Amino acid sequence: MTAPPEVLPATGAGSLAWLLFAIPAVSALVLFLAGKRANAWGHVLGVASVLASFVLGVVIFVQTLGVAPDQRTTELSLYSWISSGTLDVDFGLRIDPLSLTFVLLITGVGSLIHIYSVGYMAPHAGAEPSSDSSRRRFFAQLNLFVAAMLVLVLGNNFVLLYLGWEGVGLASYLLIGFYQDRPSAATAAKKAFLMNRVGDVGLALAIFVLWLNLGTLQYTEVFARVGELSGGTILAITLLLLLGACGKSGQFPLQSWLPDAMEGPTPVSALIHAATMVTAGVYLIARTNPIYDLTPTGRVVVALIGVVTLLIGAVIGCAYDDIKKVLAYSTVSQIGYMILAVGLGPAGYALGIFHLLTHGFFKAGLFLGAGSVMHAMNDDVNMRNFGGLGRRMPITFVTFGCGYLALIGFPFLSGYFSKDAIIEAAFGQEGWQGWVYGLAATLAAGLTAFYMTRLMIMTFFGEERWRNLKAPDGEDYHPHESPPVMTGPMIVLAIGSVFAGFVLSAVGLNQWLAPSLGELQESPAGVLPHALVPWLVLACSALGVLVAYLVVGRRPTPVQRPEPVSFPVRAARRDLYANAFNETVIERPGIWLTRALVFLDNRGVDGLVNGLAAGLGGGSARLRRLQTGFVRSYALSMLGGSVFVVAALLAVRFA
Amino acid sequence: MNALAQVAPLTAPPIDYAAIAPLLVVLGGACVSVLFEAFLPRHQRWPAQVALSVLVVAVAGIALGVYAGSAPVAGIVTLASALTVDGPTLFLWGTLLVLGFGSLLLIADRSVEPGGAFIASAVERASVAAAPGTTTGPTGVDPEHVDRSYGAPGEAPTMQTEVFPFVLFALGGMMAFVAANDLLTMFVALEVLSLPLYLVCGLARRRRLLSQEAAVKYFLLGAFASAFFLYGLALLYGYAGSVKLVAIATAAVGTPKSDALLFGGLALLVVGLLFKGSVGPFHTWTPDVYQGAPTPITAFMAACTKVAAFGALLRVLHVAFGSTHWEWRGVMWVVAIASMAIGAVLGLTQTDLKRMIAYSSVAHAGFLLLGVMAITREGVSSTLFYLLAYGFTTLGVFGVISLVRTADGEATHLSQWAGLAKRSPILAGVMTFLLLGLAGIPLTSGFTAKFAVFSAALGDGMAPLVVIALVFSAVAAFFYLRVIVLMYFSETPEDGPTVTVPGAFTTVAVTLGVVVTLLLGVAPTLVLGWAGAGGLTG
Amino acid sequence: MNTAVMNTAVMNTAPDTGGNVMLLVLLLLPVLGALLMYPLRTNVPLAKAVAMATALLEFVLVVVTWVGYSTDAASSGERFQYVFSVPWIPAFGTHLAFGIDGIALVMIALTAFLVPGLMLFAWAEKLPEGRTASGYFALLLATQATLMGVFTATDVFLFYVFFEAMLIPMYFLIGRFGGPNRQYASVKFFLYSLLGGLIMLASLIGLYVTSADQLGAGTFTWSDLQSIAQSTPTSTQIWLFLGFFVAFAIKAPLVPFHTWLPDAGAEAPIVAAVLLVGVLDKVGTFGFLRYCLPLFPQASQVLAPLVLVLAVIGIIYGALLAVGQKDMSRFVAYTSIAHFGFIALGTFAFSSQAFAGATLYMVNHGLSTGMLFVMVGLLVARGGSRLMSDYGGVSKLAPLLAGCLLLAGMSSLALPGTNSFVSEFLVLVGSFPREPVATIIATVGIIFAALYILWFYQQTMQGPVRGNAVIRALEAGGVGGPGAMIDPAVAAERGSGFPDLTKREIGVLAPLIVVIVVLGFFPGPVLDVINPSVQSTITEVGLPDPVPAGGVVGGVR
Amino acid sequence: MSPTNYLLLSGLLFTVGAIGVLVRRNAIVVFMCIELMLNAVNLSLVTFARMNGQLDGQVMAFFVMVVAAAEVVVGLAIIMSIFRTRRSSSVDDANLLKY
Repeated sequence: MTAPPEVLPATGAGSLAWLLFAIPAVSALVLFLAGKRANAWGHVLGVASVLASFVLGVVIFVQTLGVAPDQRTTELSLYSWISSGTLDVDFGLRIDPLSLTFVLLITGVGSLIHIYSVGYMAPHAGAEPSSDSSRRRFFAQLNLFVAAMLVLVLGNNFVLLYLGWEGVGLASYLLIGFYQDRPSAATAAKKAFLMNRVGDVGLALAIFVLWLNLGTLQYTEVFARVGELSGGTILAITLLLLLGACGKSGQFPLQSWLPDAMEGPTPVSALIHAATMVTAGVYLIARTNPIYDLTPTGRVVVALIGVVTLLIGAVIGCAYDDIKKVLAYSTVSQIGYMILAVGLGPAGYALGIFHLLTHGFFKAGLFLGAGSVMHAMNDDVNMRNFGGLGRRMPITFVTFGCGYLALIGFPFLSGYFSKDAIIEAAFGQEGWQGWVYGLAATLAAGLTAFYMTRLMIMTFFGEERWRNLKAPDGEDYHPHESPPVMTGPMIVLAIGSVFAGFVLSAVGLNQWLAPSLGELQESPAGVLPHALVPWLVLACSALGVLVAYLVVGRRPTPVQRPEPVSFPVRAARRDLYANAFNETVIERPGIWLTRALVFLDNRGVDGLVNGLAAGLGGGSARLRRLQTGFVRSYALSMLGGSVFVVAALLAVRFA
Repeated sequence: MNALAQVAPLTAPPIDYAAIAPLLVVLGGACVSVLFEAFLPRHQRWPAQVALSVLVVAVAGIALGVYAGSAPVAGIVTLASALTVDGPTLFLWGTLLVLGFGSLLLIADRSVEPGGAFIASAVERASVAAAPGTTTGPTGVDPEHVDRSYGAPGEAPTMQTEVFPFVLFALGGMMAFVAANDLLTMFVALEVLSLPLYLVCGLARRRRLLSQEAAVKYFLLGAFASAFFLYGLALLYGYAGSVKLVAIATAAVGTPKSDALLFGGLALLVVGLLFKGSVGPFHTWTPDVYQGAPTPITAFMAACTKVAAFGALLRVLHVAFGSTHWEWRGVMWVVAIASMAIGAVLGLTQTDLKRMIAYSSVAHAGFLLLGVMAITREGVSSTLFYLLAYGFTTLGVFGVISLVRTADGEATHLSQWAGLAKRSPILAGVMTFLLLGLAGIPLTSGFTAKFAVFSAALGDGMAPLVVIALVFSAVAAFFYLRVIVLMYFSETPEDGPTVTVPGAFTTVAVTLGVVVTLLLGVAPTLVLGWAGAGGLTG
Repeated sequence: MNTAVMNTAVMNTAPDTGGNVMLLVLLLLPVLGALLMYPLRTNVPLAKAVAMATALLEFVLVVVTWVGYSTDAASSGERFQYVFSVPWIPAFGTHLAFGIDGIALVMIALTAFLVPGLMLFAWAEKLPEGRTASGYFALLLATQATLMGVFTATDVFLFYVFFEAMLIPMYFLIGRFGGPNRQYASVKFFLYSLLGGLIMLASLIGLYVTSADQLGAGTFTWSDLQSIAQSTPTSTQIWLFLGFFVAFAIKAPLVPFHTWLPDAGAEAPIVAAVLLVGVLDKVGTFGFLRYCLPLFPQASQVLAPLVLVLAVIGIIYGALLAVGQKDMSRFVAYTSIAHFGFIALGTFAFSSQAFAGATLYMVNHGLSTGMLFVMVGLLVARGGSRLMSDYGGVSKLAPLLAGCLLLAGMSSLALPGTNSFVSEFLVLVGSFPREPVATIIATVGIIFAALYILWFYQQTMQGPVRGNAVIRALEAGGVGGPGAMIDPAVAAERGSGFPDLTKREIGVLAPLIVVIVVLGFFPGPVLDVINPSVQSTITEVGLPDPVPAGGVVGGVR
Repeated sequence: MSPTNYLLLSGLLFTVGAIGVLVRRNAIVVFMCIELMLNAVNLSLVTFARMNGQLDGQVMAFFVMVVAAAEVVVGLAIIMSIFRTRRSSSVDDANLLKY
């Protein structure tokens, strides 16, 4: 690999990079603090702040493009954050192609989703806009998320990464639980936070190991010296980092929070749980590529996690009727692809980021489309109640369709470029790895085509099943197209879904990212020739579409979920028993343990204390009966004492 | 003639009058007090006795102060080597005089209990009950009793004033006790201090039965204990051929006689002293007598008797048995632990305040033993300091107890103290402070004293005992805390006791107790200096 | 007798000439304020005003002290600043000696910062029958005074005196102003702490005797005792250490000495609970750092595994028990037990980061737990019940309150960006080099921290409006209907059954929130003060910092 | 006869007195038993004086007698006073103060 690029101090617009996250952060603060007064204009500020960040990001991007590739990595040290002994954690930013890519994705897609949310979160008809503070609250939390996410990608050391990492976790928690009075939302939020914390432990421990061995946590210094470490240590670090990535990105075995996170408002699902936050794990591994480069074993584990996850996501996605959950499992699966890609090492880092970007477009578009559908359908998410909506909401239909095609890898749409590249690289591996990675990825591509086609058919085609049904809130369904403030962003994202793949590969994303990720190494011809792979994937996807059409499209969809069903479907409907596993192995014993400990503490530890006191008291109550009031018994005790003293003294003397 | 000439001329032993002046003043005052009792008209006795007592104590105090200013550090032995006047003696005398003064104030106060807390006998009580304040003796009552009753017509009833000579004699006995240089003097002093105490215990105006019972118990057990003391004396005499403390110490180093005499004698002697100091398991009289005796007398006993008993114990163990402490220390460990355990544990469930303080006194006796057992200068000085600190705190506590009353007399049952803080915040505050002092919380004398004693003990290699003592301190703290909880955190009962406005005497005594408790906690340097000035002379 | 010469002559290494009286003023000012409460007991508004003025003045003085504290001097080896010393009891070798290092400075700053806010909180509190606010405020000021003393004393004897003395005002605060079970809780608190203190007294005396052996005369001056620490035999050190340790472990508290805390924390009035858990218990961990480690360095190292085991158990055990609690105050108390585990871990990991982290943790825990207790208090003031199940869906009724509660919770679970993260990170990163296993377990503890905080938040704040207390309060309509136990002041101000925060309550919370967030991003000023003193402690322990500037390249130990 | 025998007798008398205190109920008899103990001591003192070839012990015995006489005076007074109230001289009847 090439020598790490020289790190220069940030200049020009780069020195204002702190504004990137400061603007949304201040906006969030204002929205939180201003209270009811800001109800009327809160959303405007929220959108404006993210747009401002986006503009600044573009300016910095353009400035960076203007310099030579080896001078594109800059740092901006703001102040010393945590300093003690030899530990000195800088509050410093690293502006390089990788972070700038993320900045643009976050603020770009973020801006669109903010705009969309203005419509989506608008107070219900009849409500006084200034009295409903939920939209203001929403924008405050969304701004907080953007700020935290930007800190995550811009930080120049692991601790700042951790700050952003947990910061987005908080924002995610708040937004998943946005509908606070829904118990399921609260539970989902809590679950997300907890499973993320499991990952955070990994990240934290990785930081500790790095600190112990290298005495620094700055990316530049760590990457420069990581080669001095022993192989075992490096493997430990990579696995711990991977644990962190699994938590944040919903990878096996920590994937089960992500579908539940769909309890949040749909723009949140689009921004946080599809486009940006959940890809932080990919970012983490890509960012620490100098470490992963040193440990093939670590990379194999990463890739295997990706493979397992992408299969799990694809399989479960086939079974759900909830439109957002299908998309959520699709996200799990697609991130599995990215993790697989970065697990391939130098042959895949850039591909992972590439897929991350295209996925950001089409998955955000899909979620916004789903949100538009829900908006039209009284917030219902059950696809069995939909049907034939394509005619009712044409813009949504078209934009959603673009995203759909991009996702299943329709030729020359963005997914085609990014996903196929990953599958190609996977087949490019040697030996069993090539077969396992490649075949799994191909199989999942087919499954993806199946479930997405199923989703399209159930939602936009076929009979209008909703006509004979009541919505969950008791009203009739009145599907309608969404307002322009919502369709606008959807159109933009649809355009992105269509063209992003082509454009990004044409302009040379790989070269752009090279200063951060190293040169992309073309994978050698592995177990399958490169030329063969696209055809194989295409065939597999087409098969998926066909099966979906045969299974779902050619016969009416029952409104009631069919029961009983075969074991694979049952298993998929129950998330392949991931939740059941968590419940049986962790939750129930945990509750039992807690109760047992409470009992132990009250009766055992405290019981000992109280028992000692009670024992003293009881002993006292008994012993005082010896004070009988009879003078002769007193004399006896005195005599006894005297005999003891005499006997003891003589015994001591003569013994 | 010739024969007469051959008899050596009698040379009276030299007496250092200046040194023993305080003792002489007190004993002389006691004699004068008896004369007052015999010859003064009834209604003049109270003021005269009070004035005399205060005067005696004051003069004795001045004499002590004057002598202490120029006393040789090494101490002197005088009166045919019957008495030793050394640093500890002077300190103990001072302590006894001041505590005695405080107790006399409590005894003399007539405002709390109309007519004072003392009366001579049950029959008189009956006559009072039959005709309070009548001008002439009612029919059917022996005229003699009427004559000895309560003062002139129309006057407030006067109190029984025999108590003053008794207390003065007891005080004199105590002073001789702590200064005694031989066991015989010690025995005589023991009786001089004990006999008046037995009597005054039975003089309570109210709850006569309890009071008399206390007197009987105290007397019988006290006499029993002095028999032990005396037998110990005899054995030691047999061992050493002398009852002088120094002679015993010398004999213990090298004598052909059987050590059985030495240790048997030591054991019995110590038992007699431990009894007086209410050390467990020889404490059995303490709760009953503390409860039954009139409260001012209890205060006197608790404060002064403890000083005297431990002063004597200190002298015996250090001077006569200092060289054999390896033999007796183990046994004393057991006794100390037993005493602390009995006091702390049994105190937990007491329901009568005076009884509770009695058990507290037993526990404190255990703590004091730690200091006594340390055969070092710190051992002596810390014990002396502890005695002073404890005496004042206890004096204050009993002073407060005497103020909380129902129509039936003192309200000593704990339940009657519930919610006292609401009705009388100052009194509750004073009591709380004193109780915290007994518990040994810092910034009270109790803490300084405990610290001194325990550091002396630890310095002499008794670390485990110190830890045990501290644990029992914590246990004992519970019952002090119980009183505080009752006073502050509980609701007042309907028919709760009232708090009497204390008369000047009681006020002074309680204030003395509080101020000394505070001062010795905050700035004990001066007193520590006195306590450490000069060791025991033997 | 005037010729008395004590054979225990006094060591004269401590300056006996007085010195800077600032700390003395800090100590005496609250005492004065507390005493003033007595004559003002009939004029409650004036008494409150005077108490508040005293607390504010104290805060200003502490700020002045902070400004005057020189980190340069501390870095160059000046162990204490603002030194004041006069002999107290020469016979015992004690001095009235005061002085602060960075660690003590941040603790007194925390105390002075919290007290005015707590007074504001207690301003309109409904007190039990027959109790007056002047007594309440007097006890608060008295507690503050003893805390000032305990942190600034540089004479071990004097420290002990304050250590015990601080029990008394707290005892009365709990016993007189506490909840239904206050008698039991206060007595338990007092006796438990007293027992610990007395065991420490044994060690204290032992230390004195040891110093007399080594120096020829007993002393309690901290620096003298520290100077002989390395030459004291390890076996002696162990015994002495254990005495101190038991006292501090009870105070801190570490499992298994913790059971008094849930009772005391739950039954104490909120302000007392904040002071108790937020500051007073820190005396235990402060004691570890100031007394156990420097005075018994070898023993500390020998026994560190024992403490670490207790610390780690505490982290997990406290967290799991917190999850199982039904009473909100007990819940907060158990979370504190878990946090104290972190502090103990950092303290016995012997690295500058861990020490600094532990110290900062003491401050941060005071702030975050203090705020959590205040939030519980605000809930109880509205609902009149401490049971978690009596509340539900409060965020719907009082979003501001819910938000503050969440922030307090986030600070408690050490979310980055809040104050606690910095300290928890420092503790863990500093402990890892020497104690990897304990650190890993402790790090797992952060999952549990999230669990109990979010569980609590979900129970009380999220979901539909429910719970007996909330429903009853709503039905009562805020005007004190039958059975309503709502703080009348709260109800009157808003007229709603379950009102959101009032202006006064915002006034209580705002400073806490600001400090919690600001210290999350800018801990520098506090760390700058702490670091030099931590370095001194490292030197006194005599172990090198485990991670040199370049790290320990080569792999995990 | 060996002086040791006197000492043994003295010890015996002392023990008899002590046991008497324990077993007898009448206050006067209890008191007499205590006097017996004192006189046992006197016997010891005199014997030791003889053994040591001194007079001191015999002088001490006189001291003890005087003290004992004083004790009798006080003791009888107390016992009389409680007898007058209670009309009983049994020590077991005085049993109000206990526990």
